[in-house]
Order: sequence, then structure tokens, then C-alpha cells
Amino acid sequence: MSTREMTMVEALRDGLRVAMLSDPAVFLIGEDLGIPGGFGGGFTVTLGLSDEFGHARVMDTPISEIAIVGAAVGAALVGMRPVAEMQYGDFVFCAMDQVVNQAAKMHYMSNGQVSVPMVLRLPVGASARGAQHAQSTEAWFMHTPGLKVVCPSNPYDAKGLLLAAIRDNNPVVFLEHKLLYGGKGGRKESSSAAKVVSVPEEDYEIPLGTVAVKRQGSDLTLLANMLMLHRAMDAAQELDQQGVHAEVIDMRCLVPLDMQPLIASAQKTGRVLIVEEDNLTGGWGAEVAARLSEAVFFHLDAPITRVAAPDTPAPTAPVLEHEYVPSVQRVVAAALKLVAG
Amino acid sequence: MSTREMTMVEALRDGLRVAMLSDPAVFLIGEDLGIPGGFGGGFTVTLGLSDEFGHARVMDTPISEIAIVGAAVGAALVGMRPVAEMQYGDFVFCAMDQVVNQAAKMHYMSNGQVSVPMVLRLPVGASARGAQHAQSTEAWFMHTPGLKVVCPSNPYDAKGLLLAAIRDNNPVVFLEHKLLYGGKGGRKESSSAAKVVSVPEEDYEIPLGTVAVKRQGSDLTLLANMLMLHRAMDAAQELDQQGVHAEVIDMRCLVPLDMQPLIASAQKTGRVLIVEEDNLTGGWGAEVAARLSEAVFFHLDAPITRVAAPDTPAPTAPVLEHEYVPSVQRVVAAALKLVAG
Amino acid sequence: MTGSDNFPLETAREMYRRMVLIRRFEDHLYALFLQGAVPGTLHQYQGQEAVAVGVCIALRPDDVIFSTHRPVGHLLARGSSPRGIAAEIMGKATGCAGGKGGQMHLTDVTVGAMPSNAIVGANIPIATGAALAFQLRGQDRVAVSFFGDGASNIGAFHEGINLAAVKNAPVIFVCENNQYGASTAISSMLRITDIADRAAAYGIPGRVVDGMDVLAVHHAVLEAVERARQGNGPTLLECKTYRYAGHSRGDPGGYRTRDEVQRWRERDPISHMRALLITERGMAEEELISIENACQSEVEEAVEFARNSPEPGIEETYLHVFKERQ
Amino acid sequence: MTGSDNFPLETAREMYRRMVLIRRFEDHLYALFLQGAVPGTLHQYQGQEAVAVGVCIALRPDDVIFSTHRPVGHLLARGSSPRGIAAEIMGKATGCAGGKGGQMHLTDVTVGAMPSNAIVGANIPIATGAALAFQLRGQDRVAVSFFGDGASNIGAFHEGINLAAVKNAPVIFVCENNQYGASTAISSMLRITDIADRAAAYGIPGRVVDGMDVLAVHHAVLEAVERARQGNGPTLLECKTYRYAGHSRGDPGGYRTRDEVQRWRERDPISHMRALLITERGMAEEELISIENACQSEVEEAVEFARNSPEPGIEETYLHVFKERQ
Ligand SMILES: Cc1ncc(C[n+]2csc(CCOP(=O)(O)OP(=O)(O)O)c2C)c(N)n1
Ligand SMILES: Cc1ncc(C[n+]2csc(CCOP(=O)(O)OP(=O)(O)O)c2C)c(N)n1
Ligand SMILES: [Mg+2]
Ligand SMILES: [Mg+2]
Repeated sequence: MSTREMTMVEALRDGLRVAMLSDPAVFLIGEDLGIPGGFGGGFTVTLGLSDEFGHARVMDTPISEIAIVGAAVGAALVGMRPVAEMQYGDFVFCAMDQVVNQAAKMHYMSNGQVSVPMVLRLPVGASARGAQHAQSTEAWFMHTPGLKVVCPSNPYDAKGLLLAAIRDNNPVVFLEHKLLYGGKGGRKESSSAAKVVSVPEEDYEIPLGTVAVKRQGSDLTLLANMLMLHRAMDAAQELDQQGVHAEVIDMRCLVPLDMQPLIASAQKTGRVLIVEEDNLTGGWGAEVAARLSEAVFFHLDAPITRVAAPDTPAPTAPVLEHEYVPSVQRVVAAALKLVAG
Repeated sequence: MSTREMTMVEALRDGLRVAMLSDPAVFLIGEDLGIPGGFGGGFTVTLGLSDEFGHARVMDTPISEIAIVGAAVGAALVGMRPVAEMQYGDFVFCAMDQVVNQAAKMHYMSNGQVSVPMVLRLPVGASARGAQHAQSTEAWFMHTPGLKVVCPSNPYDAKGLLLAAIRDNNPVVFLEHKLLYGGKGGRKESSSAAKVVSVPEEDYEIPLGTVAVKRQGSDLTLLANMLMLHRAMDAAQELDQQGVHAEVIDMRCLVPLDMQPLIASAQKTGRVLIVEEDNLTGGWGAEVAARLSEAVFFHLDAPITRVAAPDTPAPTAPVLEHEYVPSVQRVVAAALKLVAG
Repeated sequence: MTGSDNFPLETAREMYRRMVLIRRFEDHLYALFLQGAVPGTLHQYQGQEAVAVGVCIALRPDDVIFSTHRPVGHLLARGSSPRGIAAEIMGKATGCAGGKGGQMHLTDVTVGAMPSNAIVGANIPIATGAALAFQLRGQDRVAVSFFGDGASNIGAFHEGINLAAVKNAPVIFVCENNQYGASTAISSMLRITDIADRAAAYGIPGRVVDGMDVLAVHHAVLEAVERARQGNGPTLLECKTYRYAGHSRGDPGGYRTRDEVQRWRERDPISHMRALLITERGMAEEELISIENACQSEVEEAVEFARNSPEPGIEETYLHVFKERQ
Repeated sequence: MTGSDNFPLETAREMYRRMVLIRRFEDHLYALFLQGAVPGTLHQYQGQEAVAVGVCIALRPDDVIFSTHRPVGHLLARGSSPRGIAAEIMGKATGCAGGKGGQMHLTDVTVGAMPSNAIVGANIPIATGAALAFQLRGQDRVAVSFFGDGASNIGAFHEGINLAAVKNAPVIFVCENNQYGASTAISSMLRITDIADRAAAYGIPGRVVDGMDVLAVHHAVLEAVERARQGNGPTLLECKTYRYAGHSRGDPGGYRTRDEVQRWRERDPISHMRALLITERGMAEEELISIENACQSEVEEAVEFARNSPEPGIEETYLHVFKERQ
């Protein structure tokens, strides 16, 4: 396999290319995707694709989120595999009826007569743009039966999961963290944890419904996704130096959720710390904590703990946003408290 | 105090009347609220109010959920106290941006310069109308900082909480269960658990941020809201006959959530069963289970368990809907398993 | 009333048959509802038959329709089996959606009836999406979105039609203006007379059509379909019509006068077509009666079938949440 | 260019001053951004000054405005302090929203500037709601919603304007057609030439206004405000204008030609007003220069103030989620 160093943006773009080359049913729909001289979508992911695939398959739309998602639903119903983009994940609230009442329910309500194979790409995470451009929306979708939810932490996973999502026969909400897009070809974010990794140029898939153990450890288990996975990894390194060995699991797919590796790890370590960027109350961590508490109750040495954003809208000033988004230090402190407890 | 036997519909109507009489800033906005010869809203709650207060203060709108919620936000920003209605709670997804990105965040984003004192009334729960007319939406709002969430189980609470909600200075999502509206003046639902209770005709409030212990017990704690509170109470009665004494707590306000009574009860009984009508994954029960597991970890004799709707859209056929919505039997069975475990 | 001369008699007769079938079906269901045999809700179509039939007869089998909370007329006009519809409404395993959908969620892909939608206006962008798919694939198929007068005030209407206009999508927007959205007169929720005039906001043709005249509807739709198939984009048709029944089950309709209902009933689409078939096309009354009787039998048989059908097995609750990869 | 004779010189001079203030502020902020001193994003207003100023000068102190992701011009035109705005953009405690809002979320209730909105079109129904409140209370205040050409394609536009129309709400819808929504030419996302024509879909007046001419804007707004105050309902004004800068920080604007930008710059609203003040109103160049210098100083002082201001205390993160009952 030939590989190339890719940022998340490049890996996603490559994933879209591969998908479009391999299946004429795949098309892209959203705002500013393919305009000549334009942006290539909210974060340049689709840059150049309209040159290669034309403006019909890289379909630019009016500022009409209902229509973007609705049109994707309709096209999927008659056999296409649309990939729709919201420029920021927060705008999906404008189209929420189409996601929750339409895309998620049509297969079921029709008793399986139709299906809605589509992907909805949502850039998420706080980036000094304020409360309407910062939300991590995975909990909402996780709570909606009929949707799959994917949230990669690195370029390799992003491409493989995107290809699997496009080929899945269900609506998949695909979250992309703005600070992970990477500098090359993407917007530069000063605080970006941009990771460039080797990504195969070929077609490959990472099955939905998988999590990934990123690091073995014996003292506690850290569960995290997207940007927080990197914070958890950094925290684990710091903890190591203090003699605390953390296992870290990348929650890269929340629906379907493979509980088995989580249970196995919790049984091994007896302590679980969940790290999420979303607001604490009702985040994905609540569900995972509830399930795990039930599943491994008698193996736990301490209560499952969560580090998350506080229950406030996202503030904009960098100093406040820094307080808002869980930091490596907060993870380390919570972990130390947990193992001491 | 003079009291009257009231259904939930009557108690809510009475609450709206009292609020409108006591404060000219209160007005109602929604579809089919005050049309002569019309419905009085989705479930007759506003019937007759336009006769008393006029068609300006009982404001009928086009079928425009974005505009209904948006107009309520705008009116609240300049000092009114709107009470907006969605005919069915499911339609709020059409207006989700206005709820989540606007109403919930304006006080914060403006650093307290403005506030959004409004109530959004949402009829929820399955009633043989299918997946787009059945959803219990409380978890979504509980996960949105800046919103309060109220979900009464009986006419007395409904009126008192509604008055407190209208006078609160924040956006309050107020859920009303269709099967609890009651026959008198409301739509008749064959499976309705309609309760008619004595309700004061006077002005009274039940503070937001309170739960209510409905029944003392020593063996386990049942936490439930709205229709499920009644199922839990019925289950507790059955359990009594089997020698199992359940404490039952009405989770009538989810935000703010008063954890203290839940913690006290869990410490006493050592066993907690959560009963909710919403889909299991990511429902309010997940958050409560996560918080309680952490708070009373060392007092629990068994893992916290949840009975909820499965992770499927709501089916329509009565026999399927009956399987979908948690029944008294399911609660009893889960409780027995929990105390045996 | 438009002349029928330029339609083959066979088509005209079939229009009549489908309208009668819808009317009889709806009347029968209402009787059942009064007996307490219908779970959930009912949104009936009596009075609007000319719209569904005028539209659907103009379509090809490979075209698709997107219906609403009031879908029975559309599906029957499209040729879906009354059995599957009756059984679906009654929550039976033999329903066209296995009982999972219910009255507002009828789907029958065998006749190109995509899931009908209980969120007002939501099918407008969805139909646009289907049309865009046809366009992308170079197919000359069309999509039809049915919706009500009330739906013309919702955001999805604006976004869906504008997107279709901008992309020249092959879709026909059929607004059935039956004068009311639930209890609300549309005249009080618009400051213009004709919803069709909103087409101008999107730069597409908009036409007011007599929705009580199946031939008028049919003419207008044929033209719109032709336009769409040739790549000339969408059309907005506003069919002025009326629903005879209440908005949904148990609605006595106190917000409108008996007089108003009477005036519209005098323009009943079925009676008028019947008269026209006799006077203009020389059909014998007996033949019409035999059509009517056949419809009645078909409806009764369908309802009988539905009543005798089993309820779905409870395991159905858990099926069809996700579709497996093949 | 509209004549200025019928405005008091004082008003005309103030219009000029506010336009210059906006221009200088935005230019200065851009320079700061290039120095890396601006966190988050920037959406700049250069070129569109005539719209903000023409509108805001026509309002009373008790009227309210609802702005967008591009709010600086609107707030400055309304008289909000450049200090608070600069500090807010730079994330400082002294910002008009304490740093919690940021560039897209400016609020200044002291000048009737309600929270500006980063969701395209979302302020349209919100402004309608404020107007309905004024109407309910019998006040003759008005609300103004500013939004872009791109926003005219979103559902909230349709629902918000229609509701205002139906209720005769005292609101003025100011569409700033700067030809682009981000990188997308509005001409490719509409099949009509003038967004103002969409007013017809709601039965309200719609007018195309030269958005590079502050007096033309002002004339049109005065009329619309008068109409609204007298209970005759909303107006849609489409101000044709242009943004000189990129859509947001770092956008080089590769989707439009230099030539096009140049053509619009030749119609620069500030230069034109300047010329007019000299030729038609006999103002001395020195007086204009002194206005310009005062604006420049005010901006520099404001930015200095912002730079020297403290960052908010981290406890601020947790404040103002809920408002207590008094
Ligand atoms: C988004 C949304 N809002 C409200 C409703 C409740 N509702 C169901 S049907 C209806 C009236 C629809 O009127 P119209 O579009 O004219 O269709 P008709 O019922 O007349 O066929 C309403 C308000 C809904 N289903 N969806
Ligand atoms: C609902 C929504 N969709 C998309 C965006 C991303 N976005 C921000 S500004 C913008 C362009 C807006 O264009 P226009 O309304 O013409 O205003 P302008 O920027 O030209 O002032 C877009 C697409 C958004 N903020 N909100
Ligand atoms: Mg109607
Ligand atoms: Mg623009």
C-alpha cells in the first residue's frame, strides 16, 4: 500500500475522492463546497473536488440547512449516497427535524421498504468563535435511534471510518473536530493539536461500531474521543511519570457502541475516567457511565468519574474557553484523585 | 383556598389564566390556540382563553415553528413573558435552532445584559400516532445549558410548576404528557391514565428545581416522571404485595435537578431503578444514573438499573407501542430482579 | 369544468374510478372510526380526490410521490392496495408498513409512494432531493411533493422550493389549498390571495388550478411534468380544494360554517366528473354504478381483510432500526 | 446619489462621521488581525457602511436592532462605544459582553442593540417577536432585523417575515445584499434578480435601495419606520451593496474578480458622501478632515483601551447561565 502523510482534512478529502471514484451514487451537498476560488466547505475538506468531479456531484447549495439535509434524505431514499456538510456542526439545529424526524426514522416507519444511506458531516468543538460555533453535538444524535454516530481522532481513522460511513446503509452523523483538521490545507488554529499521520492512498474501511485501545495501562481507564483523546493521551503520559498507568480507549464510534472493550478494560483497571468536550449533563459520557456502572459494578474500585465542559454555553474569550474545554491538567488531576480514592 | 377537581388540561388552562391575569407581560403564541370554534391548541389547553384575553394575547400563528419560538425569544428579550406551544413536542425539532442556539444562550452570550423569560410547552409521549408524534424530548433539553426542564405528573403540580415557569427569568421547556391530560375537556385517549385531582383556584407556585417523594419505602428507589411516575406508583403497589417496599420519587423538574433527595433515598434503600418513557440510550436516566452512581457508590447494593423505551423509533400499532412504552409489569420485573441481585 | 374530450375515455373512466375508490374508502374508514375500530388518528381526504387523482394519473410508474399526514388519497390514486392501507391504519401486520407506520406514515414503494410525512412541509426538500438524484443520474423521472396550504408558511417550503428552482430539479410541488390548516383559515395566515404567487419568489412558474376539477388538475400537471422531464425545472401548482371532513379524528369543524361546506360540496369533484362522463362522453349510468359498486366492494373487502389480519408480532418493535450492509 | 438638501446638515455630518468611524475601526481591526492580536474570527463591514448608518440614524433610542455575524457596523452606527466593541472582539473583560460573546455576539442594550446572531437568518423571527411585543404593549417602537443576501434563502426568513406580515408587526427587514454569502454569489442561489421581490410573497412592500448611498438608505428607512410606527406593518428593504474585505478572517476572496471589487469601490459610500457634503452642503474639507481624524483617534484609543484591558476572570465562565428571580 502506498501511504502519504496527511492531515485530517487531507484524509477526509481523500476518503471522499475514493468514495466518489468507486461509486457513482456518492455525491456531496452543502454550502461553499465547490465554488471556483471558494472555500471547499467550512474547512476546505472538499477543496478541489469539484474540479475533478464537476459541479453537479459537488453540489453547492443556498444557505438552507433544511434543504441540504432534506435533499440528502430524498436522494438517499431513491438510491444515492449523499454526503452532506454543515459548515459548523451547530447549524445542524436548523435542520434538526430532517435529521431526527426524517433521516433517522424512515427506514423504521416504512418497515424496511426504504433506507437512508447518507452521511452528515459536522465540524465540532470550541475554537474561539463563541457559543453558536462550538458545540459538540454527539450526545443528541446518540440519543436518536436510527442514527449512527462516528467521531474520529486522527486522519487514518477519519478516512477509514468515512468510507465505512458512506457505504453504510443508514444515516451516519460524522463529527470532525476543528482543532484536529490540521494546518496543511486546513484553517490554521493556534491551539490546534494537528496531527499528520501516514494514511494509505488506497481504499480501506474501518468498521463502524468499533472503539480503539490506544494505550495499555493497569491503574485506570480513560475513555475519550476526538480532541479529548489527545488530551487523554497527553494526560496518560504525565500520569506515567507519577507512576500511574492509564489505559486509553478512543471512543471513535458511539453508535453502534462496542461495550466489550470498555467492560474488559474497566474490569482490568477497576477505575474509569471519561473525558469529553461536551457539556457534562447528558453527554455521551453519561450513557457510557450508566452502562458501565451497571455492567462492571462489582469490579469497580471507585465510582466512574467524568471530566467534561461545565454546563454553560461556550464562552468566546480564549481565557474563558480554555477554562471551559477540559485540559490535560484537569484530566491528570481527576485521574490522580480517582486512583487515590 | 377554594379548590376544584381538575384534569391536567384544566389545571394548565387555569395556570395560564392566573398568569395572564396577574401579569400583562404574559401572552400565548402558537397554532390553533384561539380560533373561534377551533381547537384551543393541540390539546385544548388554551380553549376559551382568547374569549377572555383577546386574540392579540392569545396569538394564533401560521404553521411556522421557527417563527413561533423565534418570536417568543424576541418578545422575551424586550420584556414579555411568552408561553409558546408546539402542537406536539416532536415539532420542536423544526425550531431547534431557536431553542438551543438562541433562547438558551442569549443571556450568557450577552453577559447577562438580556434574558429570555419564556415557556415552551411540549406535549410528549406515545399515543398511537407514530414515530413523529411520540417522542419524549426532555433529554435533549437537559443537555442544553441555559434551559430549565419541567415535566409534571399531575394537575396540581402542573399548575404550580407552570406558574413558576412563567415567572422564571429563563427559558423553560415544559413537557406535558398526552396521556395525562385527562378526559374532561381534553382529547380522550383510550389508554389514558387521566388523573383528576383537587387543584386550588388561587395563584400558587411550585418552585422549579424540586423533585417530590411520592411514596416512602425501604427496599429500593424508583425514579420516574410524567406517565412513568404513574406506572412506577402502580408497580410499587404490586411490589408491596410481594413484600418489596419501593420509595417513589417524581422527577418533576430535571433542570435544575435537586440531587439531594435522590441521594438520600439511594443511601437509604441501596437500590435504584430509573423508569423513563424515552429511548434508553442518552435519556435523562443516563445522567441521573451517572450522577447517583458517583455520589452514592459505596452505598449501593446493586447497580443502578434503567427501564426505558428501547432504542427504536416509536412504532404505531397499539400492540407494538405497548411493547415499546415501559409497562407496570416491566417495572415490577426489573424491581424484583434488582432486589434479588 | 375543463372539457374531457382530449382524454381517452379509458383515462377519464379510470380517473372517476380512483376518485370513487378514495371517497368510499375514506367514508368507510370514518364509519369504522365511529365504531371505535381505528386506533390512533385519522386525517381524511373526502373532497380533495380530484387533486390526488389528477396528479397521479399524469405520472409514470417510475416517478415518485411524497405525501403528508393525509396520505390515503395519494396512495390510492397511485394504485396502492386498499388492503395494505386499511391494515396499516388499523395497526395490523399486513399493513403496507407492517403496522409500524400508521395512518400518517404510509409507504408503498411498489407504486413509488415514498414514506408519507407527518411533519408539515418536511417532504418538500425531500422530494427535491429525490428529483436531484434523478437529475444526477440522467433519468427523466420526476418527484411530486404534496402538501397543504398551511405548509406553505413553513421554512422547509421556502428552502426546498428555492433549492429545486436553483438546480432546475424535476419536481412538481402540489399545494392542496383546502382553505384550512387544522382550525386555521389560510386566509388569516397569508397576506396574499394565491399561494401560487409565491412561485415568483423562486423564479419558477406558479399556477392556480381548480382542485375540484380532476381534468383541470390533470392538464396542469401534465404540463408541469413535461417541463420537469425536459430539464426545465420545477413548477408550483396550487389546487384550490376543500376537505369535507374535520381536520382529524373527532374534529367537528366548528371553525367553519355549514354554509361554506355546503358551497364547496356543490362543486363535488366526483359528482361533476360523473355528470361529465354521461353528458360529454356518453357513458351509461349503469356503467358508472357498476364502477361505484366495484369500488365499494373493494373497500369493504379491504377493510374486512384488515380486520381479520393479525396484529404484528411484538418482536417487530425491534426490527428495521438499521439496515444491514449486504 | 440622492440629494441631501432635505436633511439638516447636522444629520448629514453625523452620517458621515459614523461611516468613517466604522471604516476606520474595521481597517484598524484588520491590521490588528494581521499582527495576530485578534483571537477567533473577524467578519468585516467595509463597503457596507451606508446601510448601517442610513438605517440607524432613522431610529429612536427606544427602538431595537438585531444584527448578524457581521455586527460591528450596526453597533457603531447605533452609537455603541468602540471601546466595548474592540475589547469584546479581543476577548477582554471590558468588552461589551464581557468577552463571553466575541466578535459575532455583540450586545449593547444601552443603545438598543440586542444580541447579534451568528446563525444566518435566525434574527428575523426574533426581531418580529420584539416588534410583536411593542405592538402588544401599544408602544410605537420598531425593531430592525439586519441580514444578508444569503440569509434570504433560509427558512427563518420565510417564517419570520410571513408572521410579521400577518400580524402587521412594526419591524423593518433590512437585507444587505453584498452579492455574496461567504464564497457563493447570490446570483447563483436565486432565480430572481431582486430579493426585494420576495416581499410580494408576504403581501408587504419590498424595495430595492442603493446601499452605497447613505441618503437613499435613510430615505427608504424613514418611510418604512413611519409605516411601522403607524401600525401598517413591516417592509422589506434590499440594500444593494458590497463588502470590500473577505468573508471572514483570512479569506482572500478568490471567488470574485479584482475588477468587480474595483467597480464597487468606485461607488464607495464614504467618498461619495464626502464629495456631496462639500459640493452640495458647502462643508469645508478641513472640517471633514477633522472628523476623520477624530474618528481615527477614537478608534486608536479604543483599540489601545482594549489591548490594555484585562482578560476576564475565569470565574466568568460560570456566570450568567441562568438569571435569578428578583
Ligand atoms: C411542523 C408541524 N407543525 C404542526 C403540525 C400539526 N399539524 C398537523 S396537520 C396540520 C395542519 C396542516 O395544514 P395543511 O398544510 O393545510 O394540510 P391539511 O391538513 O389541510 O391537509 C397541523 C398544524 C405538524 N404535523 N407539523
Ligand atoms: C444557519 C447558518 N448556516 C451557515 C452559516 C455559515 N455562514 C456564516 S456567514 C455565511 C454567509 C452569510 O451570507 P449573507 O447572509 O449574505 O451575509 P454576509 O456574510 O454577506 O454579510 C455563512 C454561510 C451560519 N452562520 N449559519
Ligand atoms: Mg389545508
Ligand atoms: Mg452577503
